Amino acid sequence: MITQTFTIESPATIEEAITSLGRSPDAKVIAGGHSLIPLMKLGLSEPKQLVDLRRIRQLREIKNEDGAIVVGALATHRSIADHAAIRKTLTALAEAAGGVGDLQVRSRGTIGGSLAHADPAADEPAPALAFDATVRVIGPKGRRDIPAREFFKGPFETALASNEIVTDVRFAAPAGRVGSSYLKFAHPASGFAIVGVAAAIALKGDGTIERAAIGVTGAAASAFRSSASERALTGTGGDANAIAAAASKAADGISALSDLAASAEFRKHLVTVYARRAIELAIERARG
Amino acid sequence: MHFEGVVEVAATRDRVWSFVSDPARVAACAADVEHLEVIDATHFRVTVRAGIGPIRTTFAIDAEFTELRAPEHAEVRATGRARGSAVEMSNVVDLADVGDGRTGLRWRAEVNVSGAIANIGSRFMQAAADKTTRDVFACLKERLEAP
Amino acid sequence: MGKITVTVNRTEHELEVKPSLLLVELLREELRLTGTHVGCDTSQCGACTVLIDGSAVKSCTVLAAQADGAEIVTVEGLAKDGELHPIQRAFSAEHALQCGFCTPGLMITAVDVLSRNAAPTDAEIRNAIKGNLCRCTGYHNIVNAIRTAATEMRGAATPQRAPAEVKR
Amino acid sequence: MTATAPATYIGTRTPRKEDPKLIRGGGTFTDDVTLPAMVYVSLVRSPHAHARIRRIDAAAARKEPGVVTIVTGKDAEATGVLPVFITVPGLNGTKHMPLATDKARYAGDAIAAVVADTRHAAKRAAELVTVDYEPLPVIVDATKALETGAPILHEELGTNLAFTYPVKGGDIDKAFRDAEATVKLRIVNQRLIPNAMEPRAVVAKFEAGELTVWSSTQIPHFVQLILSLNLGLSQNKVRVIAPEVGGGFGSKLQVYAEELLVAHLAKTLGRPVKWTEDRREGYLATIHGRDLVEEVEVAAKRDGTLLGVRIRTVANMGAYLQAFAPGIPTILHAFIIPGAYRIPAFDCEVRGAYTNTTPVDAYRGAGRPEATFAIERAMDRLADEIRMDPAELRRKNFVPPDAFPFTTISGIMYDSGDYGPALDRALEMADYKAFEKRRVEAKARGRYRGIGLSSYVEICGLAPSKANSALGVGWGGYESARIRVHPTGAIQVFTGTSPHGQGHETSWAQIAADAIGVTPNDIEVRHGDTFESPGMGVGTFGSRSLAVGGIAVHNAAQKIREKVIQIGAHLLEASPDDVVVQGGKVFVKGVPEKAKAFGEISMAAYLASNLPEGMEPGLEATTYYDPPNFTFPFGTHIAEVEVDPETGSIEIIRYSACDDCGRQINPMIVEGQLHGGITQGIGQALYEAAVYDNNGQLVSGSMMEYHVPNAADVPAFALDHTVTLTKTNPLGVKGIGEAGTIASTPAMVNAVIDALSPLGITHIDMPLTAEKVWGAIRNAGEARR
Repeated sequence: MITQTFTIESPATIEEAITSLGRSPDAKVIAGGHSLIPLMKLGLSEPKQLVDLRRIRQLREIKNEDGAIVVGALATHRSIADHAAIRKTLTALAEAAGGVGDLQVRSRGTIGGSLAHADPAADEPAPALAFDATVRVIGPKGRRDIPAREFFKGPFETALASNEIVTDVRFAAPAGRVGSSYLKFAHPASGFAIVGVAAAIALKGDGTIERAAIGVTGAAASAFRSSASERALTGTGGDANAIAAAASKAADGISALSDLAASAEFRKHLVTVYARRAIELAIERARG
Repeated sequence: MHFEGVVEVAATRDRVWSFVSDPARVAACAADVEHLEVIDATHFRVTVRAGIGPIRTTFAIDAEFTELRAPEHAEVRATGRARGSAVEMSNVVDLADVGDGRTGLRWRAEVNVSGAIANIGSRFMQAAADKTTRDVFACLKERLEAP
Repeated sequence: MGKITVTVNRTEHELEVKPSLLLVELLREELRLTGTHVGCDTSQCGACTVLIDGSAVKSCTVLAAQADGAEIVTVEGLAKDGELHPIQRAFSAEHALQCGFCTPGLMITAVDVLSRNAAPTDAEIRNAIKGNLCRCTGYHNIVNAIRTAATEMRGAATPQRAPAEVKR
Repeated sequence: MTATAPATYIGTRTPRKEDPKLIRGGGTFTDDVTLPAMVYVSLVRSPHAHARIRRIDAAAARKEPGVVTIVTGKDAEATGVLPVFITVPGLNGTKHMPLATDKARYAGDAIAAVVADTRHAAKRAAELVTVDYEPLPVIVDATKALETGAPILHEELGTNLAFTYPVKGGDIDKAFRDAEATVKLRIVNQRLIPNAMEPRAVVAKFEAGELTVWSSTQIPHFVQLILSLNLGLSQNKVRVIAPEVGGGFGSKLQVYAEELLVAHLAKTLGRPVKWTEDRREGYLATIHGRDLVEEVEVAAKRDGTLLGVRIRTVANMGAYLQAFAPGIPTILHAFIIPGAYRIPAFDCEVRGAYTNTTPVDAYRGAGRPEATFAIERAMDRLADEIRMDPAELRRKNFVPPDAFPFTTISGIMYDSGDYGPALDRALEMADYKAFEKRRVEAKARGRYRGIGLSSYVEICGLAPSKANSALGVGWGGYESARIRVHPTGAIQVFTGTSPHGQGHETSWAQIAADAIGVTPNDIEVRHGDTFESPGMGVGTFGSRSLAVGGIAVHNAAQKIREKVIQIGAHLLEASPDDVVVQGGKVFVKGVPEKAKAFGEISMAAYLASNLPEGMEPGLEATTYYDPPNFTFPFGTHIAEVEVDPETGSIEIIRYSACDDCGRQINPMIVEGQLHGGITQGIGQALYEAAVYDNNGQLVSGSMMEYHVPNAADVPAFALDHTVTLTKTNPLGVKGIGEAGTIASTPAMVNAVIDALSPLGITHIDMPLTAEKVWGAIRNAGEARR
């Protein structure tokens, strides 16, 4: 039950949505509503006006554009997880989306909502970081492209201004001998990531690792890239020792979250275990 | 929940004292103040919207300076209410000259949250408390160190 | 208040709704379709699951206003012309329900799953119904029922894999 | 089977009569009941675990549109106190009011009730009620609550000790003097939240002096009784209906504050009133289960022969005693600890403590899972200590089949049992012999594999009324049934049981059909309406329904059959000894072609012009069946698991169970009860825990944190059974509602500990979360270094 009062508008265009959003400082965008509605029920979020994006149908599309896969902000986790091209080339993204909550939540929740909400335990920030995705936003002053690494500012905080709307998330389609994976240790009840690791690996012709990108979610106040692991892995042959050495650095320097579900110590440990497993799987896929 | 920390501010102890003993200025640093009513020298009532990102709720807080020893030691006890929740806080601040016109500020806070937020908000609480604390001191430094 | 049009179990309704009204409240309280239940109100238990445009969603976490223009199927709409849906028959035949409170949501999720995967493995079934909690059955017979329904639906001569009433 | 009727439907997988409406969404649960001019209640609950209520300010709330009235503790005193049906010697009871007046004693204690014309308005207004609390020191831990200087919940008692309950037998000191091996364990049987999928709900209306209450309850007759007594209404003017009830597991085995409040409000306002719990509220205000800390010591000989068991228990009762709470850690726990074993000496003491937490009462198994966990964990520890196979240790100490009837050292008389075959069958199903190979194979894959057993004896069929009385249970343990055969032959069975998923509409129809000589389709079973059923029904809990209520149905049906035969013999001009009822027909043995249809007999009973001399007209029977003893189902469950040593995650590989509940009326329903029960027991072993912080806040306060097992958490279950009929009742039935829960928790934990035993790990507290298992593995590794 929601006891608070608010208005709701369903604009037909993104321009109207921005105007609508700008009308009140207490206005908020609603997409699938799976982050916002639970908070509103608890009285932990009290927008006075909701701007429902559902009629802006082009935001649901997943398409190819100039060699990039452009995922509309309203694409549901389920549509991402089931998308053939994403499964093939952005496997970690498909796996992250396919592991969100449960089937019903994936039917309704969207990537735009998930990134904009920036829950520290959300899944999709990890592949967004690992693939160096770009978050495209539109506001009264026009369009901005925000690299994922600059997007997540802290728990529930992003570079998105309150009068801006995420329109899509752009992933450069990796080429060559590439592979990726997303593995998570899920909260047994909520399904949120206690620790989730996305690994994206590119191999050189000789099989050595050309590029390694490790995105970690759930472990700290916001999702992050594990640069120490990436550096340790790059240039190696991707053998078991190299992977283990790189993975052991995945939690270096982080201030891990600690809550009822897992202590900081356990989270840091899980980061190293899941980093190793995700890297192994990504390399295996890259090798084909 | 227990929080504590030390922060050094490039301002004299008197300036820092006048800041930390002024409910209006501290509250303004912590959250969106919707309403502040100073009842007497040691009692005040404040309504704030606090939280992080979209997670924000309104607290009605009754606060009392239980100790004010200028310019070095202050203690505040506060009780607040939000929808279905209650919060009790006790804060202790100690100031010390550290030379060069700078002041060391040592603080401790005990926060007990009861009701709905404790039942379902544990995921958010640590993050919210960390963020609020960081904000308060960043704000305090900024205001006091401003030329 | 705002006006919305929703099709529920093949019947179109035009309704005035408050922005704060949840879809499950619309179904239960305005339309008196009380087969859809509220078990947790925090989108965990899945008792409120309905099909929106063919996809299983938790109607406690959808505003009625967001359902404007949607086609909704609830448990009351599973049977057609008095003929039970195969999933309903299978739930009874396999003793997949005890108290029956979670059953409508589980059957709706199963209908969605089987509309996209005609021959799921047991592991796929278990993963697909993770968002529907049942405290009575231990899921054993629910998995059996969904497998049985899948077999029956595959065997059906109709080329349609999805139930006829689900618009895609 | 009784001599009088062949089993035609008993023992068959008769499809459930409950299903057609439930699978169409047509079942009416309490919250589905909506009446004209209805108003809605929302409760203001204390956020504080312990606080004095200084002042309640409802002025702002009263101004909220739609508010009808707001009542506080003083206004609601007319509801009277909440009942406790069980007493134990020296019980320190308390006065428990539906709305707290002086203090809030747990977070969630109700302070005020807001009534408004919509649910939303009621909740909004409830949020506007401001209560001035003086927070008091909080005590959450039961052991610490019993120490001097602990904050006292109920000042009038001067202590948090609710009771001390000893059960002793044999010479325990001698047992430990003679012991060649001893083991000692500390067991935390953690607090659980029942999580029936349907939240509680109450609807009441008061019209023309008659109160009708719909409630999601397991015990409608007790609700009726208390409403009548507390509200000063004649019992014939109080009708309580338990419509479809969405699971209970003990959590609806109460007369709750909300039932009294909603009924009181309907009576005083003259409008129908509804209250529906939301889940988070339910986590605070519906009873919790378990929450015992136990010190268990076992004395044995080197060869594994048990000499004695000593156990010291502290039970966390929560802030108040609920309806059956004093009987759970005492009667239902202490007496059953000896389980399947011959134990010469026993010394048990249970202390109950008040704490600033949600009250604790019966949760599926209710005392018996805790007892079984204690003894079955201890058996594994002993097996480890003396290097004996856990299955052999159990077999060695089983009460042998020729010892029945057997009186346990705690003083309970087991009428029957044969524990060896069930153990053997379970071992065979689990391929126990080849297990060590699988352990080695798993180790090669980097995983620890373990197998764990649990052999249990349950005490069911609650209860002989005299035993109840002797034990302090303030009501009889019988059950009632009434069968009404209409003139046309339509048959209705009214039962005093109140099912909420157990399938009584089907099983009772099977029982009655066989006894009468008709088919289950000829019979309608009705339950849960105090204006329809016999005068008193005790209700559905404690795996009692079949062994007590089912027998009442059987006995009533026998009376019908006897009268049908008498009338049939009269009409057929034959001797009653030669007449049979079969397939809805009454005929002389061997002459089925000259049969009278059942409907002709019933019509004759009401036409009443051609009945045997002296026979009353009509065809009805009412019985109250009081069981002569409890029943004692038993069995062995075996779990096999693998542990991922890197993360501590546990995978259940295989689960096998062989149970003996006596005669099975409907094997399909029996299996369903076991599947659900096993899953709940696995939930306790691996996932579930109600966690409080030191401030008395329930931090596992929603399904986001509290992990109710889902479909991916549990495997498919392999089930089999043996059949040892009890002689206690004519059908030889025992009960199966809780067996799964009782057996699976220790089997799971024993399996995990077995998996980790190569590391020297002997104990991990439940729930065995990944982090705890990982921590134990790491500590074991460090200890070895």
